[in-house]
Amino acid sequence: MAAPNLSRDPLEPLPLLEGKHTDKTINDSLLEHVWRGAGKGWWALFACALSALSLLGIAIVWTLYKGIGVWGNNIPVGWAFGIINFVWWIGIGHAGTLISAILLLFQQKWRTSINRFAEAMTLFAVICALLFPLLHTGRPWFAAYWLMPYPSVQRIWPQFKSPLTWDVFAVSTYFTISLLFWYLGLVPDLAALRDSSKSKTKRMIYGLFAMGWRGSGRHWAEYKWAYLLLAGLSTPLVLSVHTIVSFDFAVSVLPGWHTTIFPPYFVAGAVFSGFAMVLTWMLPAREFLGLKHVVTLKHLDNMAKILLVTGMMVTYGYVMEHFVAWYSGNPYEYSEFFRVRQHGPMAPIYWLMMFCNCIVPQIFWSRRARTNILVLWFASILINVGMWCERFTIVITSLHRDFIPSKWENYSPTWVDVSLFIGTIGLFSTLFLLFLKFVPAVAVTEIKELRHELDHDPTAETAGVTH
Amino acid sequence: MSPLFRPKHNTLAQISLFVVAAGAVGVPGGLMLYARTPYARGMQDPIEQPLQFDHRHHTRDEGIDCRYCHNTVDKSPSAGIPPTQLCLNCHSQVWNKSPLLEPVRQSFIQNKPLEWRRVYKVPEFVYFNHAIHVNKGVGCISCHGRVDKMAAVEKDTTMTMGFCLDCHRHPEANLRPVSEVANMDWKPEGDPVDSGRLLAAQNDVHTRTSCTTCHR
Amino acid sequence: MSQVDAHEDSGFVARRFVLAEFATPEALLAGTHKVREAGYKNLDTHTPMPIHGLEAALGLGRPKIPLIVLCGAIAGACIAYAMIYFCNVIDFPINIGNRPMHGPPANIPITFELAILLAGGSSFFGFFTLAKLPQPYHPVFESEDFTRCAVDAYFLSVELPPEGEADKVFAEVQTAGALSAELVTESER
Amino acid sequence: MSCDDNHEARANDRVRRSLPVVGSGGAPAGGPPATRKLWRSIEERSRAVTPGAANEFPGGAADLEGSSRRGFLQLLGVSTAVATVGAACRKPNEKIIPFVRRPEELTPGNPLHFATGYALEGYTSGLLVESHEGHPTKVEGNPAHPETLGATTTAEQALILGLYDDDRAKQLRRGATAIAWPTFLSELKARSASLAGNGGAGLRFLTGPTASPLLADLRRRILERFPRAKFVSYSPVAADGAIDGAKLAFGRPLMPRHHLGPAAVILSLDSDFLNDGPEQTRLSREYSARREPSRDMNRLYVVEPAMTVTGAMADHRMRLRGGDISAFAASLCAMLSGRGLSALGPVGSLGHGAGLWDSKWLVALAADLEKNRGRSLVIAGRRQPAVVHALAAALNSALGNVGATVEYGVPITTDATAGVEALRALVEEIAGGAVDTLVVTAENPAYGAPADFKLGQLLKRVPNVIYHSLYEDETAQSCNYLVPAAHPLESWGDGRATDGVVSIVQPLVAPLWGGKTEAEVLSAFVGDGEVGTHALLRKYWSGMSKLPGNLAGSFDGVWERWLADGIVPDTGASSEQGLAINSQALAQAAAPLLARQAGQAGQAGQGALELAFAPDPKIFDGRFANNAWLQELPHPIIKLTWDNVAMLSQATADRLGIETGDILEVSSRDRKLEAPAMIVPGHADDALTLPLGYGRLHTGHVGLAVGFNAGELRVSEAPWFDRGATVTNTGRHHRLAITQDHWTMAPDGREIPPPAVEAPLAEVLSSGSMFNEELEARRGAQPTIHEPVDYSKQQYKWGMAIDLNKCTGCSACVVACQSENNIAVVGKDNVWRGREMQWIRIDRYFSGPVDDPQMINQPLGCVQCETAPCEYVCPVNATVHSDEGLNEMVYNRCIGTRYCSNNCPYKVRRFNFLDYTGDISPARELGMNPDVTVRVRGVMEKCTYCVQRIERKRIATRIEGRAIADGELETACQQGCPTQAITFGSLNDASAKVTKLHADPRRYDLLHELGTRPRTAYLARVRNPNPDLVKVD
Repeated sequence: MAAPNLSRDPLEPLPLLEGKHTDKTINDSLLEHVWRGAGKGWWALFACALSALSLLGIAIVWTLYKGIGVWGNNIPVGWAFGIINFVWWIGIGHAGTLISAILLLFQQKWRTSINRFAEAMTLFAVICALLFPLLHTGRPWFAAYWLMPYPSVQRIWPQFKSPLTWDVFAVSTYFTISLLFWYLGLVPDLAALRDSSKSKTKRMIYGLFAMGWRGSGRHWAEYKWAYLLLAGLSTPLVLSVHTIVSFDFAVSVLPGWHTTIFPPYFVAGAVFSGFAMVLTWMLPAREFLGLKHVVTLKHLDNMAKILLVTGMMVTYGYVMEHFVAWYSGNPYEYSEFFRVRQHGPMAPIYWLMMFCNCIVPQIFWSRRARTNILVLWFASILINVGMWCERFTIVITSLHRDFIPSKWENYSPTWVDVSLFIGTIGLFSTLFLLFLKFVPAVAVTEIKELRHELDHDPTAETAGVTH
Repeated sequence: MSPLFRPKHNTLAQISLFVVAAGAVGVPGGLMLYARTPYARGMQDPIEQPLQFDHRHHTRDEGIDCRYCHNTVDKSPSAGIPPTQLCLNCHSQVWNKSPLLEPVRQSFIQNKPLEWRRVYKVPEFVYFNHAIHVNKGVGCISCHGRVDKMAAVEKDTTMTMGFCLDCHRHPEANLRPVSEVANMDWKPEGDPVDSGRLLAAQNDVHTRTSCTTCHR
Repeated sequence: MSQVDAHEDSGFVARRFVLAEFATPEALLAGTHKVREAGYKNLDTHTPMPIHGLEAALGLGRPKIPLIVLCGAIAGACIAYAMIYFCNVIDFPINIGNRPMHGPPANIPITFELAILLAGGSSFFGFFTLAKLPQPYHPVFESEDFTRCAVDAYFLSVELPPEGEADKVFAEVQTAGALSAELVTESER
Repeated sequence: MSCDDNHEARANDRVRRSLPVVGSGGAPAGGPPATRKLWRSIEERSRAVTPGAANEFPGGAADLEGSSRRGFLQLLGVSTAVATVGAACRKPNEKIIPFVRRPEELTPGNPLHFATGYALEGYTSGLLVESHEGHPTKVEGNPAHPETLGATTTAEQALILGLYDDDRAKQLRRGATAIAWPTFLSELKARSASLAGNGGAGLRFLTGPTASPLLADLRRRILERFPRAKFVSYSPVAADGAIDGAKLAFGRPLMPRHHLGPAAVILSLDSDFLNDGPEQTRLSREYSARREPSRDMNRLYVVEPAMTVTGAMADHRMRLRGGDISAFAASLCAMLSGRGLSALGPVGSLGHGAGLWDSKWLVALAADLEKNRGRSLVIAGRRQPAVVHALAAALNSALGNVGATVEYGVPITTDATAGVEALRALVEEIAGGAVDTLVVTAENPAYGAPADFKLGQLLKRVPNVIYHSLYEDETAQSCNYLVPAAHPLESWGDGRATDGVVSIVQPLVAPLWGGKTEAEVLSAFVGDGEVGTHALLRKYWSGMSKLPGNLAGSFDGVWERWLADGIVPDTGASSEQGLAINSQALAQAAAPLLARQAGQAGQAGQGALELAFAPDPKIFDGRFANNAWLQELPHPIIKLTWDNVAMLSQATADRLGIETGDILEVSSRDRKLEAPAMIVPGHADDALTLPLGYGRLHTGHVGLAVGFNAGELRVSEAPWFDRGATVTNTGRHHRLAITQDHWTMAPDGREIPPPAVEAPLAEVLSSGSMFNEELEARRGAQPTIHEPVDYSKQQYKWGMAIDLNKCTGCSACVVACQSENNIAVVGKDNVWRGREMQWIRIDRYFSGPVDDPQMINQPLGCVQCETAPCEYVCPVNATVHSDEGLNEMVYNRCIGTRYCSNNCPYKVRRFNFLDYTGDISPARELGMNPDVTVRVRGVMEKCTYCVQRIERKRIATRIEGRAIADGELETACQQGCPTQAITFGSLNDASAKVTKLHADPRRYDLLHELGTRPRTAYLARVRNPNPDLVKVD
């Protein structure tokens, strides 16, 4: 895998697009994996994903049937795996929006090869996340609609000062916008699929979703703006969503939660974990779907750099938390950060988090590491683990030791907790595999556009490198 | 090879879009409206009792005060369903041969209670107290309607939390002299709200809307 | 043309387009300019990707989407804040742990989110409304070649006036550098 | 109308079951129907019973009542449709069932109160029971009763759950065949006829200790008919030592009664008088009454092997193995006679055992006692042998305390003693085959009797064993007749308190499962089996030559007054005057006993352990083993639920390599037992405390196989303390459901303001002291950006004050709250996970060295913060503030995000993680408080200052057009508290007690630094150390 970049002079900038292409070649090469029948590998993965998904089903049914008590939660640990997974998945989702929206605004050309992929990931991650806020309530059947401000016969409304109410709006908005954004970007490609389908039924189906797109110049004129504005809106949205998620904690009085640094630190963490997750999926996809010419080492290199940067932001967050805990002179805070987290029953998780999130990214100072597929892949997985541990530390470690020692309890998860976590990974994988099967993993139209720009603007390459 | 779709599909597409949109708005809206219909609230639906008891006859024709039978209404949370014994206070004298009253006599002789069918029910987490309302001059009619005009009693008010709140926020219109609570024909002189204000002062009415007033 | 006559009986007037294919986006751009200068209205292009400068070539005005989105954003913010204010201050004020009934800072998140939601929504739905999509059928789909429009073909379509002569248009697009051109006619059902 | 059903059946929404009729049970046709009497308030009692007042119950009222009681049958004998919550069901498809004849005193929807009594260990305390439409729902103490003074113990509070226990024995049986009561009676008639032949030579009665005049009378009549029959009283936890001790000291069996009112210095020799024994409720009140920080605050010295509630309250506590306490007492005598207490005579020269304790401590104690002659008290515990009680008696009389802080009277129990020795004779008779018919009314003797008696097997040898019991327990397994007992709340009866005052026990409800009273069983032997207890009782009392209180009027009038008041006036026992210690005799008798003790003490040298058996503070001797409230109640010291453990000291544990949770194999006198260990601060070294009452093999499903049966190691010659045991660590581990794992206030060494504050008296009294300054900083307003809501305009501003100086941690409040608020029981596994439900948590903290620490309790329910952190995080307005500043919890609105609990700094919110109330028996549902919603799964709950009581009282007073007076409204915890540590009232009432306490210099707010403005204030605990013992370092 490392072969190509060894043969190349390391100082020469990596290309955005490998080889010479025409619209046709791009079109066919990128749609190829859709037309190619599902291979053994795909089916194998799909089988695993489905079994994990069924585990999710069982866990959910059991939870609804018996009650939240089948989880490990207790008093004081009122929130546990449910909220950890929620925050973790939401965070993962953010990379997608960031790549497709923010990089678009900054006109980062290298974005185009990976944005479709990332947006899809956002969508699926948010779906996984959405499960938990509802499931973790004691009475989901009421939570489902009492959280909505509708005129009820009881004349009572939601309580708008609660971060959970903010969450409802933030997360649902986030999901809706991501969906619209993703679909809008997909429409021209669906048309392409329609037009290059061999069988009539496929053309029908894709045609249905393409909604009669005919690449009209009048449409493109509005389309470009609609897409750009959605991107422009998603950017503050993605920042606000994780800010609001962080409010769930920051707004409380709990030592370890009650911190002003949370919003930026959560967003950085989100991007960090999100990029890691993109890499975790992109690397194999790139291998097996023959996308190497569009998702080049340059892209991997850039993403590794982003991991390094966000990783250090997160580290800074940790440092500040501890500094403030010490500097504020608040005995509860101090104890939380310097005694409970480091020496308490949950300390191993804390140290694992520190290793994965602060130490691991440092390898990306080396370009060799940045362009070595295996290193990248393992690092990305470690970072996902690390970020999960971060949420564990924030949620559970803070809760299980708070103000009054007489009500300190330990926490241990049950099989349902674990199944729910594995299950959501199954759900995510299932959706992702289906996505890879039925729509192009790369934005065909935009690649065509990119190709033309590259052909006519030799500086574009270097422009692509710098950011 | 002809195009995938024909012109008719355009209209089809538009119609289906409209249906989806209409559904998205209509279904929740419809449910909210339904919840407010008398049907959903079980109103306007006279409930047949096992025994042909006619409130019209007893209250209007005979002029019996509600509190003669529902005699714990002013001292207990519950208004009280009269024991069979009470029926027989009169009916051992009057109509003591009437076949209509056979169930009552049987009940007393066999010591088996009459099983009435419930008309009003508040959920088990709602603690309504008749005594305080009656003692502060809220008339029976305010919640139970013109029982003296019902052959078979029917639910007259929605009994939603909103219904309770309205009165607890602005009780004036439903207040009357304590002596008149059972009076079905009482009408305030002049504007009900103005006279209500006076009565509120007289009866020392302090309605509360704190949750624990009703939920404990 | 017999087809067309048949339609005329039923009072249905079929729209007719001349669909000219160009080799490259640049050719299309130039061609479009030419044909438009020749005084043809109702031009449209069909390309697999957006091409810089086509708006000008087609003589389109400023796009309307931005304005729509702005309205959506403002509406969202107003609705959100008004809703919160109504619920917690006017309709059912409750003492929530001594917090003020109207706490502006607490209202920011929802106000912001709803603004985004409506703005995004109006951008998405606004576009489809303006583009009159979904529109599964359009006369240009009658062309065999048009199946390449989303892949790698660059078309210019010229709608003919009811009595317009197709041949003149063919000549025009030829001179404008089209590779090929064909006449497509709307079918009734 | 809606409410008839709500109020009658809210708690039992699902099903309604028929309640049998009071009085109808066993009352023959024509026999006088049972009439109960409502409890009357004090002022009402003071009214003389005039013919006018008698009209309250007009002529023939009895008949009407008798029949109306039957009304309950109809009222409740109906199943209603399942009440789906809210408007889910469009039309309520339900029946409303009125009375046929409504009882006079009953207003559907309003509760009634009846005075009754409950006998434990033979002594009857006065209770006041609340009843809703014929089902009792709540037990309170009878304020008019001299022993309870309106308060209760945990066991009394838990009676309600015991009454509705679906596991109770329900079927009268011979062997395995069910028989009817009349059948039983006729069989018994035949048998007793044959027994009467030889004067009942083979007839024996094994009863529990009792002071019931009726039972005494029945015994008299039985012995008349069967002159050669014998009665034996036995209780596994009998306090014989006191009576035998008095015998040693004064030459005849006498029973001490203690008075802490005048006591300035109290020495407890292994006596847990604040949480054990028939005097505990009164003594707790008297003790706490003198804990006000002032010059005449009392001082408590405790010498005991394991930390107890009393030890936790001590100003000076010495841990000493149970067997060494006699030596300590003797040395104290020596020390005092050395200081010129000549009255002790030769007793003063018995002292030895020095070296076992810090002599400085002993000196200081002696000095303190000597300084307070006539104002001090030495009190010995039930586990201590006669000699210790004798020495205590000697000390008290020498110190001139007799008559002041302690008085001695003739034992009021029918049998003076009820311990091992009494039982031994019977056991030998049975072994000798001399017993043909054995009637057992004692509490499960096969389980409770010493292991070496093997009573279980022996009973099988007796041809006829008639066992009268609440449960199918261990004893029931080896008896051929089982007579299900009527629960105390189902029974007519009488009994006497320690001061002899008689209470008439009246039933709250007819036996749910046809249980019979002890009197009914005994009366069968004199042919009165059909009469019924009520008739027997009336017959007995009306037959008395001179009615107590020599009242005017008919017996009916007098009787009704007794029932109404809950006590029979002028029945108090007189105390012996002019008692003198026979010092010579005592010294002679004591010497050998002390020597034996010392001999045993010698063995301890070889690392042998002392086993100390103890009645369990929760389930006592095991009779409450099937009571889930008590099983789940955290142990007052070790906070353990659903288990018992072998307690030992840190040092001993280290020496033996044991950690908490390890399963030990304890062997003693070649008997073996496996028990989980727990290290308990302040436990005596080289000793093992084994709580009794657990490890039940036959009882209801709740108590079955919970913990281990310490009784297996308990032998007749050493029923309480036994030396020479050895333990080995099996290496296996037992999961203990402990609700508070940490000992100190800062387990991780954090420097925080201590949650529970205490200080020595001196500091409290000096105004400028550091202590007072610290407290000053922990109350009053905190800076805030929000203008605090002004509650002063409201009619009421509810607030609470909890005096840590009075709280003994007895946990009566916890159970009272559980009963009042329908709090669910969650079971061991859920407690282990940290999901216990009790709304009140009694936080227990140790301070000082682990081997000899001090302990402090802090009851903590919701403190009703004015700026509640829980409220602003709830997304659905399910927890909000009331206009009077209550932190309301609206169960039916809650969706269960648990955010409120996360954000509650006090962690006093409880969550229904599972459907805890789904599987409760229909019978249990009858005992639910209909004024409180039964919470469903997935809902948060917490203390609301008993808002249901507030609202009821508010409505009642508003109808009367007046305000709620201070003290008129009590929360359940406050009402149950024996020491009145909890005060509740309106802070807008300047004259209210709670307002004064909020202004007390000892007042502080928990977590004040968070600015939550809690409505519950705490008053710092004050210790009163002996200046001579205060370490100067």
